[in-house]
Amino acid sequence: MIYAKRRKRMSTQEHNAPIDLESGKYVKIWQGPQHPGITGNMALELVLNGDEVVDCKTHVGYLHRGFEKLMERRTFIQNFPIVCRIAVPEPTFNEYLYAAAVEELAGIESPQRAQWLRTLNLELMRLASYLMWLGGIGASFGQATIYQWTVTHRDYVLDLFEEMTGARVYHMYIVPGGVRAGLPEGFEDRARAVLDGVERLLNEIEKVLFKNVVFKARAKGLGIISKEMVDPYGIVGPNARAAGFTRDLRRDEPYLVYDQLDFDVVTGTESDAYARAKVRHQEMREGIRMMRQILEQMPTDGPFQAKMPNVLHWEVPAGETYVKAECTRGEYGYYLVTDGSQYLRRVHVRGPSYTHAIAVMEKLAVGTNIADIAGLMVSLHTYPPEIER
Amino acid sequence: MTTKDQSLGPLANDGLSPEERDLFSDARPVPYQPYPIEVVEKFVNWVRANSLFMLAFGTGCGAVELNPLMTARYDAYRFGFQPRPTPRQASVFMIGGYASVKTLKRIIRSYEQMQGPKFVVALGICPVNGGMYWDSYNTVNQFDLYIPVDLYITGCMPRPEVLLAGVLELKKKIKEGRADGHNRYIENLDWYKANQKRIIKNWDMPDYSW
Amino acid sequence: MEFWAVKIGYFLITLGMVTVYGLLLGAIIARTMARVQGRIGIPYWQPFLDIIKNLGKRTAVSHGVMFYMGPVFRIAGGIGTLAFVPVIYGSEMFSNFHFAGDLLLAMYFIFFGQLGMALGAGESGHPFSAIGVARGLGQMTAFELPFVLAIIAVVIQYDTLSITEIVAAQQGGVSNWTLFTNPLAVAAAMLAFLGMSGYPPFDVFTAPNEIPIGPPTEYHSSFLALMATNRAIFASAKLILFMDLFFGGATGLIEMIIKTWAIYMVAVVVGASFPRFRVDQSIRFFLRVPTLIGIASIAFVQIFLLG
Amino acid sequence: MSNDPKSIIEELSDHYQISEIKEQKADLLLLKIPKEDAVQFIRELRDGQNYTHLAFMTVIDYIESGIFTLTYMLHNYAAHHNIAVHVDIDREQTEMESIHELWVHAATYQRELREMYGIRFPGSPRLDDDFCLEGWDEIPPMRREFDTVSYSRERFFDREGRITTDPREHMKQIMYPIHTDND
Repeated sequence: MIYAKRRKRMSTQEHNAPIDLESGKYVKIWQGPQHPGITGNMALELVLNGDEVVDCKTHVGYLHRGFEKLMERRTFIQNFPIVCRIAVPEPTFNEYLYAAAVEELAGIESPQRAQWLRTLNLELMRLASYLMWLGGIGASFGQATIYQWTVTHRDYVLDLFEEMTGARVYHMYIVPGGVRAGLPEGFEDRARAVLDGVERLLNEIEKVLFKNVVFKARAKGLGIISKEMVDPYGIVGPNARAAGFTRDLRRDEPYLVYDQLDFDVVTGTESDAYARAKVRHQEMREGIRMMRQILEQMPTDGPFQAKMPNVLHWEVPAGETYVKAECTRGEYGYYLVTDGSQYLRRVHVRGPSYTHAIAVMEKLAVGTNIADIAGLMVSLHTYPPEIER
Repeated sequence: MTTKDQSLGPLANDGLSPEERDLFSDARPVPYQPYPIEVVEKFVNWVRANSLFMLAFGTGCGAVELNPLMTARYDAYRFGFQPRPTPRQASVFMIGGYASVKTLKRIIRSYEQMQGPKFVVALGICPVNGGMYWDSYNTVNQFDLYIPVDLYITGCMPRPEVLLAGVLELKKKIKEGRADGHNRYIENLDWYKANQKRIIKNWDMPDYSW
Repeated sequence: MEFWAVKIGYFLITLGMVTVYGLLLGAIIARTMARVQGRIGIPYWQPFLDIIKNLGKRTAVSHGVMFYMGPVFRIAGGIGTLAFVPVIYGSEMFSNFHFAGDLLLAMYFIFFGQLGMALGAGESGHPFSAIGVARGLGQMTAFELPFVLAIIAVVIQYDTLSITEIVAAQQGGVSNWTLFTNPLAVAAAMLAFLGMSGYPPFDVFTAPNEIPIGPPTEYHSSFLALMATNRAIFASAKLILFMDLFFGGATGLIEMIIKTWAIYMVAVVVGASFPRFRVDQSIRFFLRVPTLIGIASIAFVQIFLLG
Repeated sequence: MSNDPKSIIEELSDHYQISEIKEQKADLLLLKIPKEDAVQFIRELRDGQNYTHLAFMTVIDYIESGIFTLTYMLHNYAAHHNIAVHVDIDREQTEMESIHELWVHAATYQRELREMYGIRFPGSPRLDDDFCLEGWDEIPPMRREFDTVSYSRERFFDREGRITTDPREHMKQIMYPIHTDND
């Protein structure tokens, strides 16, 4: 306790004084872009005083492909296969949001069965992404076993994707107007088996990771997001929920069929890395519960694609809209502007990592031990590709 | 650092300011000479093929399938393929997909810091011809103009099975002594450097990062 | 003269055997870890191939003389530790250069290698190396304390500084092992062993997710091969020392292999199921419970065994 | 104070010159505000009307009328309602008041817009640092007059053998080969 207090006092002192790199008191190190402890391809420029980080600057743009530019010069249907490439670990949310935005502007209604299939697809994606994240948080605190277990189980979820869509990572499943295909025979049973397996894994992780003294000692009290920070920094999703806000777009502004599903919004109180991990861990259970309901209630026949205009001459009327969905990191949104031609006027992809990985990370890193930077970074759950697109 | 081959003269290090120039070596890298006895060289090549230390650089999407490759389902450890966190100790450079111009600079630095003999594997279709991003203003279309690629594993995404097949193919190439990208790079250093400098506008690093 | 020549010959045989055994042990451990993670893991001969490959790689970078000396110091520490620890009790061939005070020398060599490595790695100029060295030395000083306390307890208990005599005193049945005669000292020493072995939760000095690999960040090719060899020798030497001091030594090769493997498994099982401590946390850990146990073991020896 | 977005806008119309109000859907309202009042208006929405979340800010390039339209997407967590505030600025005189004091992450968006469109936000932190690009010496790439295809061809060279077809022509060839006017 005393130690923690003293450290706090020291860090405020350092923060007020200007950092003079020439004085020899500080060390500047770079974490990334080629560094195993960084999520994806980005860099942190850290200034250290001993073991303590006194200044942090993020550098992004290593993955910049100019998506928004490329989408402006592709027709509406040509855009559909490339949107999923924006965020690698969670392509489905991009597909859904793009499809939903185009449908809204073009006035197309996707059939009921397609909505159920989309929900299933999104929830499976959430599960896969969270599994990878759990592995990441384990590995960043030195628990490689958790990483191996979760990534393996993620593979079983990817198998379900392969059955459902034909691809492991980039599914290109949710097209404007519906989905590309129905479910293969016997899919429900195999899906249930995988979900049971993941649930068993979650129980084990509860024992091995969350009840582990070392993990508690490391993650508790690390990177606390205060309640006052949430709005000025635009913090959304599990990071905000861990701070005690019950904000979940699936419940607040239900899209697809979420209003017909029974689930709880998980919140935490401590708002540190441990609480954020716990919230996500609990959300995986909620997701599994949701998917079981979907598998039960889903209509098994009926059309899964709406009648579409000839996509080669598809002109979407002028207009603009913003659609959003709750992805694993929070509010993911697509802002589309059309001008009545066959091409988009403007698209903007709003990724939650945009603020989590830059403004929030730069704030939280100050005063943290250098050993905790990787854990802090992972606990915020950031994907660089959606920052720079 | 001593240099043996001085025929082409030391590197210019134009991008550095004069006071920085003293801090960096201007020596040219030397190509790898095989062992004089053929059997020894063959044996060493066999060993090299069976002990691949991988430096993974998640430059793009492809890196996401490296995780399954190293876990229980595919377990590339069985083939002597192990991740290594620092360029100095690695012998295989796995480039995970497309590279933006900014990343290419880091790729070059990481690659040059690796100690030879070293091999480069590029994942995905984007390093081959630009793939989905062929018309993007910020991604490189042909990788082999900038660094010597020994093996392309194409696909978007390349599945872990393909990656595994790629690893085995690389092993075959190394065993046969055909994976000579390292020497190609050094012998044609000026050509590669000219290509690199043409697209990297703010070249503020030494010409060869030792 | 001839006596020494024979001794050195015997030692070289021991050294070769221990190196091979250490490398194999490393592969076995890696495979065990892989099993916990649901994998098959590396082939048994992988460590040998890695060393040959690293020897076959080229070196084009230098950071000064001290940089070269780091791995040399390291391997000197490993070989030095082994040289004064009797591997098999009662065997002339495998008892090395034992003498009356060899325990002190062996302990000195345990820390010698790490200090040399710290000097070499510090010379490389890489900030991650420097951070790793600072962490490594900090943690080493911390786990040294319970370890030394446990050794003092053992020395008082057997009233000798010779490892051979300590082993001799433990002969004649399982109940004579230090493990059962002085369990507190063994507990303190085994906790220190967790810190020494470099597995989680005490592997923060090489934590790949934070400081890519810590002190050896800049080491490559033959330096790396030398260090991998040393890791095998040093790990075996440490295990043999622990076996001699606390687990009754070994009278045959098979016994030695089983015992050292079992001791190593303690570190591996803990390592496979724990995340890692930060360095300040691990230092505080070692200075609390294990140190207290170490002090208690000395008191235990004084009061119950001698008093 | 009412929570109904329409009455909020009516209330604010007394003080601000709000135009082009359009209700896109139940939870999204689009409106336009003159450049001078924009930051004050956004501040009013944030502090007075509980629109505390800045989802994003971006720019639409209307090259034919010579304007950039800035979009600020604000969100009200209590009412679950979004307001998109449009602000027109001149394409040549690209300068806009910064809102980094209202939201910290706005500074990052402004950095991006400075780099991608060349819009300046005086006072915004780290504004001139590189964001995504490094050593960029052309016109800002997201502007519509920037041609990414020819730039890519010039700089990065297409690999030989790569075939690019216009999808419409290509599909015509495949699907209606009879109707092609070749003969």
